[in-house]
Amino acid sequence: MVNTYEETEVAVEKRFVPKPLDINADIAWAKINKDILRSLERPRPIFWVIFIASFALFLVGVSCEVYQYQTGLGVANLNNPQVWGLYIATFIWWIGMGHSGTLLSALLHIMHADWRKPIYRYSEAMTTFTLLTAALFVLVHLGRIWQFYYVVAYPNERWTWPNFQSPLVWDATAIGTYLTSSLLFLYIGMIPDLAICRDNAIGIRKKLYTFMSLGWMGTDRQWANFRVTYLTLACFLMPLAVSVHSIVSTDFAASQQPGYHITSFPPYFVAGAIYSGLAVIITLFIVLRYTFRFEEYMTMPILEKLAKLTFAAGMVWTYLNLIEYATTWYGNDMYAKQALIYRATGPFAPEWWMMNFLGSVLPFALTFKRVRASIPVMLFMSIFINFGMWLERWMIISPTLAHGIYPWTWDDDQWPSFVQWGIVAGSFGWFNMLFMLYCKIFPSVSMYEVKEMLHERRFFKSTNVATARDPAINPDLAVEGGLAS
Amino acid sequence: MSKSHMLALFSDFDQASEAIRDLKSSNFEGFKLDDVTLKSPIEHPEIEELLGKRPVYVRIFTFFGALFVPLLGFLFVASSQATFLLQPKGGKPVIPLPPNFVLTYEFFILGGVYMTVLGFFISAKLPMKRNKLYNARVSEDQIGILIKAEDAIMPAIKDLFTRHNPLEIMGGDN
Amino acid sequence: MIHRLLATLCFAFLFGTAAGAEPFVQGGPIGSQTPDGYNALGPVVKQPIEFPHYRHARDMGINCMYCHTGARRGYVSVIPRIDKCIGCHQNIESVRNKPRIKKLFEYWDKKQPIPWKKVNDLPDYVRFNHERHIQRFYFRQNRPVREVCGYCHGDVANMTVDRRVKALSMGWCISCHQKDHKESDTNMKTSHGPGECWQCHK
Amino acid sequence: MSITNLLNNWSFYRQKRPYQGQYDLNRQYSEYKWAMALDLDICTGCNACTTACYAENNLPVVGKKRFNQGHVMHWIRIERYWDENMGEFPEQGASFLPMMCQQCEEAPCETVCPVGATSHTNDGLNSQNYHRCVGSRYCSVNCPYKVRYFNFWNYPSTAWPAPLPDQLNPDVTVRTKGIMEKCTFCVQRLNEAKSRARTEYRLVRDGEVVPACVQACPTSAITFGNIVDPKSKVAMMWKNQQVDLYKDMQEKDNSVRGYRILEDLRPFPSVMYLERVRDMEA
Repeated sequence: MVNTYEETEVAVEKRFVPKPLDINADIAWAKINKDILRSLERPRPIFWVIFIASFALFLVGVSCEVYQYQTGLGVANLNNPQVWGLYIATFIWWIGMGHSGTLLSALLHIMHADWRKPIYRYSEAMTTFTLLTAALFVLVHLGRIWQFYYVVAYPNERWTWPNFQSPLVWDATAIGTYLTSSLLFLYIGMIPDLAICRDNAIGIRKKLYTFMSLGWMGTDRQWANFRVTYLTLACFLMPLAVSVHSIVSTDFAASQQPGYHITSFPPYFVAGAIYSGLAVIITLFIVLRYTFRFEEYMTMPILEKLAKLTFAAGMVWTYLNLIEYATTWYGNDMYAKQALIYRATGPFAPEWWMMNFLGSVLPFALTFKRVRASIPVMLFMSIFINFGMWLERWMIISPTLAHGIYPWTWDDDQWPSFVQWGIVAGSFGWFNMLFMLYCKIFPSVSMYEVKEMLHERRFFKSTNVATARDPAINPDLAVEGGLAS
Repeated sequence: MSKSHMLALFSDFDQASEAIRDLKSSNFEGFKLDDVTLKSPIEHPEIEELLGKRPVYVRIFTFFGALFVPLLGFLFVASSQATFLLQPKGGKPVIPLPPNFVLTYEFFILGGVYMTVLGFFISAKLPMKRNKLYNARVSEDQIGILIKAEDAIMPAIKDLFTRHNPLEIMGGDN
Repeated sequence: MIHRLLATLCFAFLFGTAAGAEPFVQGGPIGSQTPDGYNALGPVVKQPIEFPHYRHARDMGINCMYCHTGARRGYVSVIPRIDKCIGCHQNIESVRNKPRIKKLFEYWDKKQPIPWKKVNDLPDYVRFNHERHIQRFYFRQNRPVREVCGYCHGDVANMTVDRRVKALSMGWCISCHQKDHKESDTNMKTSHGPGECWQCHK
Repeated sequence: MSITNLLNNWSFYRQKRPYQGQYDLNRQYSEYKWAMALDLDICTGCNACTTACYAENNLPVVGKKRFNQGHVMHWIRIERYWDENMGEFPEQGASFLPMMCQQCEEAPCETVCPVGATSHTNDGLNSQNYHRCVGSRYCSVNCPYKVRYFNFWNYPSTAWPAPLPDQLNPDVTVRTKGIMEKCTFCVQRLNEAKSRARTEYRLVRDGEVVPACVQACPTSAITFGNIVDPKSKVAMMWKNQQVDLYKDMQEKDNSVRGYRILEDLRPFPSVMYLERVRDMEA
């Protein structure tokens, strides 16, 4: 009979793929502090490689933007029907990525899924920085960037207001709400950890952490308030995240352009957002795990759960994608049907089919345990999925604009110029730079929640493990136990 | 009668809760349960069984924020649409309801989140000055019990703590 | 304490913005001026000849539109040509030797226009239609000309060199356009100014 | 106070416009509704309207390279279509369609502008306010005719070398880079005519004011006027062709040629086209 924890582990390890070790329940709390605070000091050298490369990319983007600012949007090789191009496509992509951080953090917090605890902090930071990056694209694509404040609603001496009927203004409101709310969510969740940093830091960092931790002392009153606040914020952020990408989708769904004017866009966008966001969480998971030596915290079972979640989101996205095609195909809207055929057979066909392959077929590889267990494969998978999702956004924007209602304005031979590509590349640099800086300055793994997780698991083990591991109740264990004995 | 503070550090939560239970049953004079504060590296909701429920006012802020901010937001949007001269737009009234409801929804979230955070700061009294009886070990792996009591009974409490094998006792000397 | 103040401020800001969604309007009492030549009223403009408006409009009681002839029939009110000045001043011997008049005749003798500078200058994308305002308030409502012109140009009759006294900002224009005005002195019907972009913006 | 204003005029602000019969002299809402009728049978595709528009509205000439890039700025363009199965070149059967902003009554571009740079005037024009525009280009995306043109380059610095700025029309702004522009029905002329008429206590007479394209058309293919006035030429043409401003997919006799482009999208355009008559047996 197998009914102790250790023996079960032995049994499982004999299987086809060795079961990876989860967070060790006996890890000392002081060691957690030490490990994670170490990440603020001396990461692996690759950190500097990534940081400098990102900064260089960022400079490329800045110089392209300066050139475009000086010369006009013509240098981006946008033209009259093709007015949006890569800027808006990449904008949706970045803003979509942010949603998974909120999902992982807020939804799983509400549902008491404790495996989120080691990875939610950096996902939230990812959300914040992707939103910042996305907001940049809104500015970059404006013809008169220097007048962007016209979109902001404030009493002014011109007696003018933004047009609240415009989906772009809903966008601005939604993104503003989302950015500030997720920043607050990130910050509030970070306060206990900032207190830890404060207790251990010296010099200017001590001042920063002392200021930011607001005098947190971990008293029971503070913790009680903290719990309620954090849960309430999570409850607000879930519907917010859904609403933000729905509103972004109304930029398209509320317009008359065939190929944009599709009722199923809001859920489709949300699903795509969560999908690409989960993929990028996997990418960052792998990068952080190596760069900051988080192997003990970002363990393989968590990666596996992430991979499963990604697969699920990918299937939801695939379904909604197919539904979009089906309704367009069977609908009576001649223009939309033409636009769909154009996308599949026109000059954008290679990108379009690649998007469908990377987004819908490739994730089936995630059903294999061997794929999920391999870090290099997962890294490439996540990057390819994200590339597919970026193509999806581009395929929404460009072919549709090239093939509008009015045949005289059809325009096939638009290809983004180096300025567009440079700014898109610069956005990666900007995001990576901010994200890496964040991980260097603030604890990217939540120390107190990992402790909580261990505390709960220890508690669980001491009380319930006997029944949970009882082969009479859990048939899987019975089989494996039989193999072992 | 002057009061002073004392902080006792314990290596784990069970020890600390035993000490509090002891403290509770020993009925010192001039000492209230409200004056006991537990300082811990993680949250221990089960402490409420011993110390009693401590009031949390955050939800009141959330409620009012989520109720009034969207109302004001709707009024804000509608009244500014009405003051923005007479700008009829493509077959829509000057104040169209669906977009305004979208914006009201965003104001609802905004109000809820902001007022919750504000409520948290007010209710948890943040930002606050750390008092001297704070030990950095509390943020690491130890549990601290901070009590405020009259000087007369301080030695007795110290004795009580000593019985529970504390790692360290700070304050309470004067 | 500070927390309560913060909460009050938040509420006050939100409510204040919602309730008083009316923007501020610039403008101030006539004649105030700061040492750097700028104030709420606009810059002091140095003209080639310090034209004494008070002499003509107040002391002589000349109608504004006697010189600014364009005001009643077109967009631009027109700064008068030099022959308009000379037309009167060649017959006024009493002031012939005043320094400003001498300057005027110097320009006349050289056959040069006087390089007046614009005081009430609007941006290039705005066209203010003087005709509509004069027709309505002066000819139909029969208001005094100093009131009609002075609403925007201030009390020019008490100035020497003209100065901008009102903000001439869009909000200031609209604040008046949204008020109801009588259509004429006999008709009790009221209406407000147009609110379309293309009325003023070209 | 804006809230009192809001509450007092609530039903007014909730009124959807345009409503049926808004442009009707009896309703006293608006005295003008500018509209056009364009007879494709008369149009020869000579491009005089385009040229006149360039001169009147300070449109920059962009040159061949930028034209190919799609950065051309013609507010009115002559679209050329070839008939299918009509033989080789000379007999190929070209037909022309001058296309300008259709001044839709329910313009799709207006609702989506984030800053309210484009909105409707009481005369039924779709106004575009250049200096309010921030250049989000959403209006162009939503315009089914794609008649909105974006300033991709800083044309004022290149399109008019030294002596040419003197020939610019002072009544029309020279647009800078990064803003959207479109046909205005030569609103500067309309405003001046309206102001003149108002001073004389009358309405603008039919034919008193026309946009530059109408003025330049050598064959008089374009008719312009105020359709609130039932006696105006354009109103009579609309009536004869059985085109109603507020209807889409109207039932018509077989003999009429009038139609509006993309009527089924319900933007209610103000430009009526008259179909070209072809002798198919020849």
